[in-house]
Amino acid sequence: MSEKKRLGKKSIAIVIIAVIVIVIGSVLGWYFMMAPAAPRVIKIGYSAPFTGPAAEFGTNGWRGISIALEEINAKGVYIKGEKYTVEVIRYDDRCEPTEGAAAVKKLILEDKVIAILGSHCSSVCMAIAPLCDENRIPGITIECAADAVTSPGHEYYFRMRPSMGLMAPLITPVIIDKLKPSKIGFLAINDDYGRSFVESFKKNFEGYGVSTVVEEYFERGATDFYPYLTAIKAAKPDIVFYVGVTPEGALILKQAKELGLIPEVKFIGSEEMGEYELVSLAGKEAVAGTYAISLWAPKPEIRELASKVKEKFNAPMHYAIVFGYDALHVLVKAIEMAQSLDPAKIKDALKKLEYEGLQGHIKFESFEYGGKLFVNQGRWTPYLIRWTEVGEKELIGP
Amino acid sequence: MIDTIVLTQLLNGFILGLIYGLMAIGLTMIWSVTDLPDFSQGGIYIISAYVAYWTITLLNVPYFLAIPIGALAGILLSVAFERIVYDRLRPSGVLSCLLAAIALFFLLENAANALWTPKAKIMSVPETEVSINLFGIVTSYHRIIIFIISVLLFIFVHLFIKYTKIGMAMRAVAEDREIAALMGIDTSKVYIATWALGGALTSVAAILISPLYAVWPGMGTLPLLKALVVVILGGFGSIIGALIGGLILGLIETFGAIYVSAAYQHGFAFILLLLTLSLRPKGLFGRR
Amino acid sequence: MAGHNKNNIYLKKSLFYPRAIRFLPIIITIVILIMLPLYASSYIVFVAAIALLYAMVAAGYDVLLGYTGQLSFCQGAFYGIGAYLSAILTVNYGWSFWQAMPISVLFVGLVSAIIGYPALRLRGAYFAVTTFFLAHFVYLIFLNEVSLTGGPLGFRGIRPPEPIGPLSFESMANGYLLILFSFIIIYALLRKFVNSNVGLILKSIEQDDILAESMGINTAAYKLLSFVISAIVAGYAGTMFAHFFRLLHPTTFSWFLSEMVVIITLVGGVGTLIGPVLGAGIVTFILEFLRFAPEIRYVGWAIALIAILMFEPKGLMGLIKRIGVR
Amino acid sequence: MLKVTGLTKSFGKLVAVNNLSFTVSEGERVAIIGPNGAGKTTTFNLITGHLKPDRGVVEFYGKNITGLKPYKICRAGIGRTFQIVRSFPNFTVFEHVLVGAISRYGPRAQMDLLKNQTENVIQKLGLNAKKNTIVRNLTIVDKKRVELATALALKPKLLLLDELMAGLNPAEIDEYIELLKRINEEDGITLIVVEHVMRAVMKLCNRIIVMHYGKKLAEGTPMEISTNRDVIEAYLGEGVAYA
Repeated sequence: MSEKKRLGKKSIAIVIIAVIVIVIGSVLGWYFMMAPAAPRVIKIGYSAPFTGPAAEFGTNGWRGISIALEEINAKGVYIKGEKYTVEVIRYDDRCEPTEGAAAVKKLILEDKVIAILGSHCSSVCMAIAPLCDENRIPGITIECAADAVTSPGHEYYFRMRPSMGLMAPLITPVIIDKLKPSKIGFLAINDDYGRSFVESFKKNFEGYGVSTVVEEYFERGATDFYPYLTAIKAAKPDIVFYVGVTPEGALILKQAKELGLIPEVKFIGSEEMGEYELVSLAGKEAVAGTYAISLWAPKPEIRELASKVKEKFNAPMHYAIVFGYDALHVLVKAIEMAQSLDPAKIKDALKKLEYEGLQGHIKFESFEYGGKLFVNQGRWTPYLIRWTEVGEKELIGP
Repeated sequence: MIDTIVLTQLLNGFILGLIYGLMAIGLTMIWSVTDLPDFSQGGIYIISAYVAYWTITLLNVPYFLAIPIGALAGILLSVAFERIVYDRLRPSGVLSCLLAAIALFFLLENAANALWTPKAKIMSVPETEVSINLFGIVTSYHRIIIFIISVLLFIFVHLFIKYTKIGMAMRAVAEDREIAALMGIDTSKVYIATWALGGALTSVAAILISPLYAVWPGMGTLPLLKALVVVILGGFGSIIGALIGGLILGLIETFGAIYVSAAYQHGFAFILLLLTLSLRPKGLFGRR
Repeated sequence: MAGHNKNNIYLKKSLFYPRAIRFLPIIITIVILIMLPLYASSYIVFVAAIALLYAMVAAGYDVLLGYTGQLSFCQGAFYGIGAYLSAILTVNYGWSFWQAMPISVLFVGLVSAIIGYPALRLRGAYFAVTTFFLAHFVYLIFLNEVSLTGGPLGFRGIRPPEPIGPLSFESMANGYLLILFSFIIIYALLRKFVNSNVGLILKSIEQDDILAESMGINTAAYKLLSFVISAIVAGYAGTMFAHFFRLLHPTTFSWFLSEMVVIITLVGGVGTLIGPVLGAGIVTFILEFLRFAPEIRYVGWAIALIAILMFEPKGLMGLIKRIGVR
Repeated sequence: MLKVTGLTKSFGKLVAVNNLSFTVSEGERVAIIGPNGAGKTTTFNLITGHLKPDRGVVEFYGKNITGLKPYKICRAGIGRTFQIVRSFPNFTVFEHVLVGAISRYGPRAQMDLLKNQTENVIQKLGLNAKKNTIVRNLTIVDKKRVELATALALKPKLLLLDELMAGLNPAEIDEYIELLKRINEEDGITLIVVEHVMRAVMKLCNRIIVMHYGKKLAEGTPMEISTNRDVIEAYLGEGVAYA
């Protein structure tokens, strides 16, 4: 075998591999693009973290959406008299911006969805919002909290829940009125969610003359809170906002109880801590008597959804389920209002519609607040709840 | 008031150090005998915690019985990896073994996430969560159990390595694999024993710490990294080194988090590593 | 040349092999890639751009791992430093990209030299573990220095590179083409470097650094050189990423990225430079292909990786060589 | 040329080299002999910097090179081969020797200077036929030859050869002796050889140093050494030493 033939063979092998990779890539792309639109199906895209540290949000969001999907497809969606069924395509974005961008681009360009649901992590939402504008496809975030997602806003990107910056002014008067604190402290997760929570609440409480005495941040997935709780104990605040996901919240309460901080100091949890999961993780005694800002009040229709979730997924109620459920319903209502599959018309319908969601009264407005212009932002007042000894939610205000 | 906090933190740091030490012994044995910093132990740490969690919740087996069951799972997994993956890859060098270890860790972490959903599970062990006041220090009964079990394990492993036949064979292979083989030591049997020991220690560490913290797919990464630092700090292949190194890291992290900065809590391990490698690369008790 | 010799495998730089045939496959691939934005959707262009960035970092990394035999886990950190520094310089200090990029790349080179010098005295696995920690420490800095990097709130509003004459990089396609051309240039430079005498010295260090040292080669200096080179390439790719994606967040630069670069280099084939490039293509393709199964995407991927490691430790290029030689 | 004074190195309790002193002048062909474990290879490693001596000084052309990094000592002009052959397995013979040339003239040297340097070393050692063979596929003897060639490509002034002749048949030994003589006379390279093959030592070297348990037992011409009582006693064991 002379060298010439052997070298030729090797290069040809390389080019075969390279060409195969390129051909498969484009053929697949081509196939997706040309996929004949199945008769009368409304394709909706959903990008959420199904792996990585925030995987729990994606899983819960998907539960809410799939229950809503069943209800919608049972009735069917009627546009100009024709019955459509809805199909939701979901991709994992691992709570990381480049993955989210790739997922949404694939949904819009390959799967030809007419609207996007997602995502959950603010960093991913910030990557998705401009894509919705660029491709003129309406998108609704499930639960991103940071203000920056809708201010500066994007014409095609909507948010139902009040952003962190908006929650503080809405709930602070309720807390001042019901709990009358003079010194407050914060123990928050060190990410966009935690940082914007502390920043906005600190500003609002200063407005009412209540000073912040201690501010501690911990890493996502942290489990040892003794150092932070010891620092908080030394600062002696009246109430402490603890901000994170329920497992962290449960550990904080258990470890705070161990250090004797509870019941001496009133603990108010971020919206995560208004979920039954906190009770199941921390146990009734650790949770009893603590407060939480909750995104849903114990209303009858939510109990009905909770039972469906229990029966279908054997999982406790979680606000991401409520948001997923509301998001799909709001989107379908907009499609029915617009009576068309044209994304631009759906966007306009979304801007005009009002919807009585499980979370609260949903209306997308554009308004000025605290020097920031919000676009397509929902503005209902969150609820202050107190956990009873029996592990039930008791509505304190508004 | 202040000193009780310091005392509590001292105990917490001590307990944390023991956990790092436990895992570090397993790693230091595997690393010295087989020249492989076994990242897959991080995966075994996760799976054994889940096994213990499920045996407690589904089969409502008491916590103390769950420890050996979890440890058994760790041993089986550890030995399975050795026989199936590492044994085949050894001829193509440590590089491929190291990458296989990382891939296995990656696989176990994602498998746990896919199988048992990412939601963190708290291993509630009522009998041991009773908080007691030990001359001023507010601590839980469980931490005392961790203390007792880990010290017993340290002694057992120390004796096992020093006086049993397998233990000596392990040390011989750690010194020099070729010569040990020449002297008639069946290296593959020694590898299996080392991996079994490593797997067992990693699982016990995981199961002991789970009730204090939580069981979730991402729980393996940081303890694995910290244990690797402890192995280097304590000295390659030395049991006492792993224990002392673990305690040092545990205490530095706990006190560092309060007095220096909580955000960089996990960064201290890195600084400790840099100091060790520049001042005393062979570690406190290392020989090589 | 004494007569034809049976066990003569092949001459690397043989003289009588016609240049054209040897470069034909590479030219075809490049043409296909240049035409990509015309016939493919912006999803495929976006994924291809990210894959090219991975390929760039992996090729640079192969100089360190494949040619000098040093396993390091901090490429993600250098990629991140390049990205954040160039973003900070352009957004906060109003520099133009063409000023910020070289400075960021130099800074990354400097940082890698300062870290590399003490770290490279370590042997094999010790070095790997130290770089693993370094990457995590840099990630902590990205996450906690909120004033500098925007921390978890992310770093937004990064402008694409300023246009050169008529050529503006505003659109996705042009951004992709800029990445493609810089990849080609960097790959050519690396190929020239690897085939040079210095490349030969690096390969000698990879095979037996004690013999290399006793042959008068300052192994420490050359290891540092290859460490800095791989860092500089990663830093450059970071600056490209920052101005292509225009949003930075610490999670993008966690050790997951460093691990991915190592996996790509190995799947492609260590010590062949073209291997990691193909590896980047294959890995990105598999992960994008598995998108339809969100939960088990990475489980499937990890199993595939272990299978590759078990059956073809030399990676893709090992496979090709085996096909080629038989 | 090379002056070693009071060289001492112990590993824990074992004293491998004990207060060894000797000098080697330019052009000499010196052999170091002694039973296994006498500290011969350790002495080499101490000179080339692979081991740091506990005490003692190594001077090369008057310059103190004790404890310098191996690559600095090599650059000063001391090449070596190893007792257990070391090589770059994946290189071709040509590339293997080229590394020596590159290290000598620096990577930026002219390619053709490096090429013909490598060519004539390969020519001199008769490796031409195997120029493009991958070193991994060579026999041990050829590998040793490649290792020697690479050391020669460095154009050293002094060459330390550690049991080069081990495992060769008589014909190959004679061939090597001629080769080493030519290198010594034509290229003026001083040789220090550690050998067990007495035939080679006697034929090749003009001076012999005998080491025993790390100490210098005797030094002198081949004739003197072969009749030296202590040497015979050390070699053939006590009780047998009679003239």
